[in-house]
Amino acid sequence: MPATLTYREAIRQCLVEEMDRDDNVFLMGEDIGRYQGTFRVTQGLFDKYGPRRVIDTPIVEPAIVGLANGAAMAGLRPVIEMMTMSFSILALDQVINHAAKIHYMTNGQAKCPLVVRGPGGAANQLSAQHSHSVEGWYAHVPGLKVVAPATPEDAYGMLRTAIRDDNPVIFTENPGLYGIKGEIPDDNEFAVPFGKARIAREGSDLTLVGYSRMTHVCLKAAELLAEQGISAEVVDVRSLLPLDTETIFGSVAKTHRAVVVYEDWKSGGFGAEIAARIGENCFDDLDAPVGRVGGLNVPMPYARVLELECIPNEQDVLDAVKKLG
Amino acid sequence: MPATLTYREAIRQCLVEEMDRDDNVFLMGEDIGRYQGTFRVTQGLFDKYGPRRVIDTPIVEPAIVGLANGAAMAGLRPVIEMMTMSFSILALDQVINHAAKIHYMTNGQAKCPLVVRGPGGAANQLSAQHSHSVEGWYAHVPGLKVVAPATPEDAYGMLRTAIRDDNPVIFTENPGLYGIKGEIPDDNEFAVPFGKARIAREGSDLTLVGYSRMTHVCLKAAELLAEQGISAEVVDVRSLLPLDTETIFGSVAKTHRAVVVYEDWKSGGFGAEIAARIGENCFDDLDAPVGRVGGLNVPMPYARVLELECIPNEQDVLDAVKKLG
Amino acid sequence: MAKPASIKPALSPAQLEDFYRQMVFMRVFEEKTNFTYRQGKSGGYLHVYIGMEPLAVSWLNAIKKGYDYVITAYRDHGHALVLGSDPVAVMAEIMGRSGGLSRGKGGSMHLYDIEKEFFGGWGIVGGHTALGMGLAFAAKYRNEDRVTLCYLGDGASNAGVFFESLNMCGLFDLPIIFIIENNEFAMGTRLEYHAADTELWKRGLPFDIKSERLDSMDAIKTFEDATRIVNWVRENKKPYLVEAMTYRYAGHGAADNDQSLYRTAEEVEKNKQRDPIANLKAYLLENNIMTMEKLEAIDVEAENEVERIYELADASPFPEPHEVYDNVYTDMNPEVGH
Amino acid sequence: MAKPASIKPALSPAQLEDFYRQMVFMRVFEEKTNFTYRQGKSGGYLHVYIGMEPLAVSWLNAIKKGYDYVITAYRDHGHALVLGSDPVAVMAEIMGRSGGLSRGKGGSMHLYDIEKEFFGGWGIVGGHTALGMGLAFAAKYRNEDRVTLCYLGDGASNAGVFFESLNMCGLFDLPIIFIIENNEFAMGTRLEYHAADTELWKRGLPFDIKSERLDSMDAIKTFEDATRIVNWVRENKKPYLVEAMTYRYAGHGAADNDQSLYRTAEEVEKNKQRDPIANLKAYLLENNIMTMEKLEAIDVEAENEVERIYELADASPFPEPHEVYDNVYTDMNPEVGH
Ligand SMILES: Cc1ncc(C[n+]2csc(CCOP(=O)(O)OP(=O)(O)O)c2C)c(N)n1
Ligand SMILES: Cc1ncc(C[n+]2csc(CCOP(=O)(O)OP(=O)(O)O)c2C)c(N)n1
Ligand SMILES: [Mg+2]
Ligand SMILES: [Mg+2]
Repeated sequence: MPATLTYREAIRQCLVEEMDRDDNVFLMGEDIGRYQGTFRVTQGLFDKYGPRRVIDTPIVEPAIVGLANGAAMAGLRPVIEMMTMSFSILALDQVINHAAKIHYMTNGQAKCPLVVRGPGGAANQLSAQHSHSVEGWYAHVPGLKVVAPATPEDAYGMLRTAIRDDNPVIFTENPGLYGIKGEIPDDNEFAVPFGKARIAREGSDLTLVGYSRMTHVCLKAAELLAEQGISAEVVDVRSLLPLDTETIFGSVAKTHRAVVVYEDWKSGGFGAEIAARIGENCFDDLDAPVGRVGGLNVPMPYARVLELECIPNEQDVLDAVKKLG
Repeated sequence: MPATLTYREAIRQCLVEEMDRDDNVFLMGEDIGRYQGTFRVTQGLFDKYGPRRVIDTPIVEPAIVGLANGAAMAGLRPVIEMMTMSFSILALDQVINHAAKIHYMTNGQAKCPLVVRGPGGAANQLSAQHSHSVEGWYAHVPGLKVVAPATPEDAYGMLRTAIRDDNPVIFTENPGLYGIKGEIPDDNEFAVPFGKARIAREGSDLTLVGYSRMTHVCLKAAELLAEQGISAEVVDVRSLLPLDTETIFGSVAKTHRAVVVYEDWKSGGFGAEIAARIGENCFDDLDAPVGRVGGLNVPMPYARVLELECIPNEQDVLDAVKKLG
Repeated sequence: MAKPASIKPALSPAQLEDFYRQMVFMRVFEEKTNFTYRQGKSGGYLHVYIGMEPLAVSWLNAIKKGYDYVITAYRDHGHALVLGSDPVAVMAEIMGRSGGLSRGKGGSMHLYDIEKEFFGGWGIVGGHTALGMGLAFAAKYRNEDRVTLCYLGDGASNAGVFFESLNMCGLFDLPIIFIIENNEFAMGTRLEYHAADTELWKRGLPFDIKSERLDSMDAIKTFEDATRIVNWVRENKKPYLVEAMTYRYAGHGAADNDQSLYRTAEEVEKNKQRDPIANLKAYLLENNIMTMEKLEAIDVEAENEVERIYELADASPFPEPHEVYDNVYTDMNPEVGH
Repeated sequence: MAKPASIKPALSPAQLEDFYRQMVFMRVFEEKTNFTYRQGKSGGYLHVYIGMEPLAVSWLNAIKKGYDYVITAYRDHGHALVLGSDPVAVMAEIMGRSGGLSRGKGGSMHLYDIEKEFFGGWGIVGGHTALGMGLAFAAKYRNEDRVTLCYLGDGASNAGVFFESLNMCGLFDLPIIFIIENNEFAMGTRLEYHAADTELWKRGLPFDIKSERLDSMDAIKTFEDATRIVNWVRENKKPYLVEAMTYRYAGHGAADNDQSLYRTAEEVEKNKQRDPIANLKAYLLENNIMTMEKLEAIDVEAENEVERIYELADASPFPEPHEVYDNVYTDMNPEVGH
């Protein structure tokens, strides 16, 4: 029977099932064990698996990912929790300049089946140093796969794909998603393939393209648009690298209008890549320029009133839609 | 009298003039002093200024940039050499999560007048870990300024602007540019402002948009196009953040066609942002989709024959132009 | 033979009273910040220094305030208060108000008062230690005799950039004191689960840096140690590493509400016997330096003062939305809009 | 009383001859790689181990080859050769040919022979030390008694990630030996300009890691040390830190052609007296283990062998352009095209 779980629980359930299935899978990160994880994703797992497989570390992101890279080359399947993805910036050299290149530089002799997961984006007043969206940087790097599920079902099914993948996978969550609920199939082989976008809502007048928490913002915007008699289709990208341009382009071919929505700083975020590809490939289909909604181009301020200015919401999407004319 | 200098010498001359002008300016980096710099940019400066102002460091990019951040907050004007920009990835946390946010988090109480300069992009068979173009990541970060001059004159004039700027500036050079020659005005106050693109060649049929070494690839392509009777305008972006969209859009308004050229991995590179903005703002002007030419989406291979496949050249630009129809 | 003043400074009764006042004020102030958090009047991450007060009061009264440089991580309220920041501006910053030190841009973790040479207030564990090195570098570069105090946590003392900085500070002879606040925890991870050797003072050993472990629950002794070390560094223009033994009474931050995951109530109770404020109070009474009456008057005064501060801070308006763009750059605006 | 074999292994005459052969072969081979560079037949960065041969020969003959894990930085030709990689494939890789270990994708700095448990070959100074830790972690996780050897330079021993790794290796009791190859230079920067304390063995002190400094120019002694330490680590399942005193006779890399910027010719000459090959040769002669004739025959054999290898490598075709996309992923292609 399918169960209704939160996004957090869905991730945990997949971790449990994959750890039960394969002893090579282990978890490592800061405060994930005895402390149960800052966002409680790994709650109970230290008790269940002990310190061999659920490993608390010092606060040393570069060495944590480095260790995982080495362990992965030697055949293990590390799943690393970044307390927040902002801290993964310290480990970028290990992710980009090591993990992503191991298979290539060895010409296939070695593999790096690594998963780096954790919350990306703003939570609640965590200020400038703790609120980064970094998925766009990772999605720029050949050799990595990058996913950003929006629902418990996708989190559950894509984490399985990630753990079984022989390549390094960046798995971005979002603090605002952990509590949302959804149905999970009762199937411990259920896996959502990478590189397939999801039509989260069908529509005919315009396409909203989002991922992670912004998918929900798009869905809310679509509801509001429906009240105005505008039928918006929402494409949940889910997988940034590989990117399912077929589904995106297909939707735009139908609707002739697109707005790309992402929480990351607008300028230079991965939404730019998506918009550029739509512009390039759907030139004749488009009745209006490809709109973009991104986070404000400022470091994240602390005061809630300022923070809320920065994070895109459904009104910002409506404004962008209006601008298309 | 204007002098003819190499790109390398132009940078060095500006460093000398600014160090002579302001004792707060100092240089720091790996092998920049006694060893004269890996690419010899700082040749002679250790002898001239001594170890107080030309400082050899251990190989610790995070601490080097961190030191510079602190020194900058305390009123000095550090100019940091990254032996290659690939190594700046180790220091990204210090650049992005510290330097770029100091002014904001203090609400203007502190400044961070820092310059990080060095060669970005591929040199000659340096392989996967040493050939990164990282300017796109930096140009994504509010609080930074990011420039990528293509000529000795611009290198000379923009470095001056960078050193005198009260904000952190990323100054990307390119190994392939150091040897090119050009005229430098005889004026130790000559400064090229940020946020102004340069029309490197006028044309009427299409706009090629490039920066750094790719400007020269665009210019070569423009010559070949001229032979085919196509008049290409070449916009040398020079400054990625701030970005002079006015000049770019103005050119596209005139030519109705654009191809953006950059050496960085194509997918998710800063060229995507430029293309997205052209698409959004020049929708009615465009007679064809905005083309893009970027580096191949693979880690940089060692063998020269493979490496050359990866780096965009004038033929790749011609192919992209042809594809516009 | 009497020890020279530079080695064992006598704290006058007035100074002792002042130390007591500063510590009590700090504690009451920080309890109030926790209150604001519970009320939803502040948010994000908020970390108090409760139990660790001598590290701010004793050390920062041993330096030349407003001349020597000070930098720390996110557990930074105490430093701002002792260095003389307007406490209303500190509280307002924590509450995200326009009257805050950074008009609400920084919050609890990012307090700065650059005029007072207080350089924050940083959220990336370990990252600011390199900045501290940079401050010390600037002082040396300009041939000033400023000393830099750089605080960091036991957890932060594992960070690579800290070791890189120790090496550079040793190599360049930078006048800096690194104070590792060993409060026994990095969030929910005990010392012995994050450090291969729990004697953290040893981290100076590979770099030829004078290093020692100090008890830091006794405000008077800490002041003496601090004075000695600050003087040494000012004179010798070299780095120094201190492992300051202390304890964190509160949770890691205001949001850490299940401390039973990493320590027992008994452990906390046991450590409360070392409470630096109770300690100093007992000393002042035993040595007839202050009366209970006077001490209690100070406690009450602190309560009233903090209440007044809180109210003034709470009356400060939120920043205006358009301010979000201010001070991204010194001289230009970022790209505007979503 | 005779020392037990595990402490002082006797090297048989045959083994000694073999050591000599391996060191000479390595040197001639690497001189040839420098030749390929000068000829424009290889490019990029190319770093030889000339003068440092015992670090590869003695240590790698002290481990269980093909079982124990080995990882190093970019100065990696010697390791591949001793671990048994096909020397033609090594040479071909350095020359960017399809017959190379990685079909020309890696080059001199990035040699790998994973079947032989040789894990490279890395270009980011210090970065691979964490990978080495991960290899040791995997061995421990699977309860194997493999030992990991992780080499790094004196310059790399300043890198933050190395200290982070030392701490974790100590904390988790990982069976790894870090060998700091102290060849006195990090590129053009002398030891004393990059390390606050030039006794690099001390870097293990903060982490309760057994640490020692060893002369590493004597192949026999190095083999004894290596055997002792490898055995200790295999038995005790704990990390070990070695500072191996050596010297770099060649430039930093093939492109480093102005060594006068950082050392004198006299210094190099002086250090050549310590040449490990000459050393071993003298020992073999003095002790009548081998004749000059035999030794010279080995030298000639090495020259011929390397020539043959070079020619075979040079006959290997360049990779096909389309191969550029191969092995970015295990299971899919990257986005294709410019
Ligand atoms: C690089 C980085 N990783 C993780 C965190 C999350 N984090 C914040 S504080 C903290 C614990 C730090 O402990 P310690 O250094 O002992 O300081 P204390 O809180 O005890 O003062 C952690 C893990 C962070 N802020 N930065
Ligand atoms: C992070 C990083 N910074 C800088 C470099 C450039 N670089 C390559 S080798 C080297 C010197 C390393 O010296 P050492 O660790 O002593 O090794 P050795 O070359 O002596 O074997 C430098 C600075 C690099 N590869 N990686
Ligand atoms: Mg602590
Ligand atoms: Mg060296």
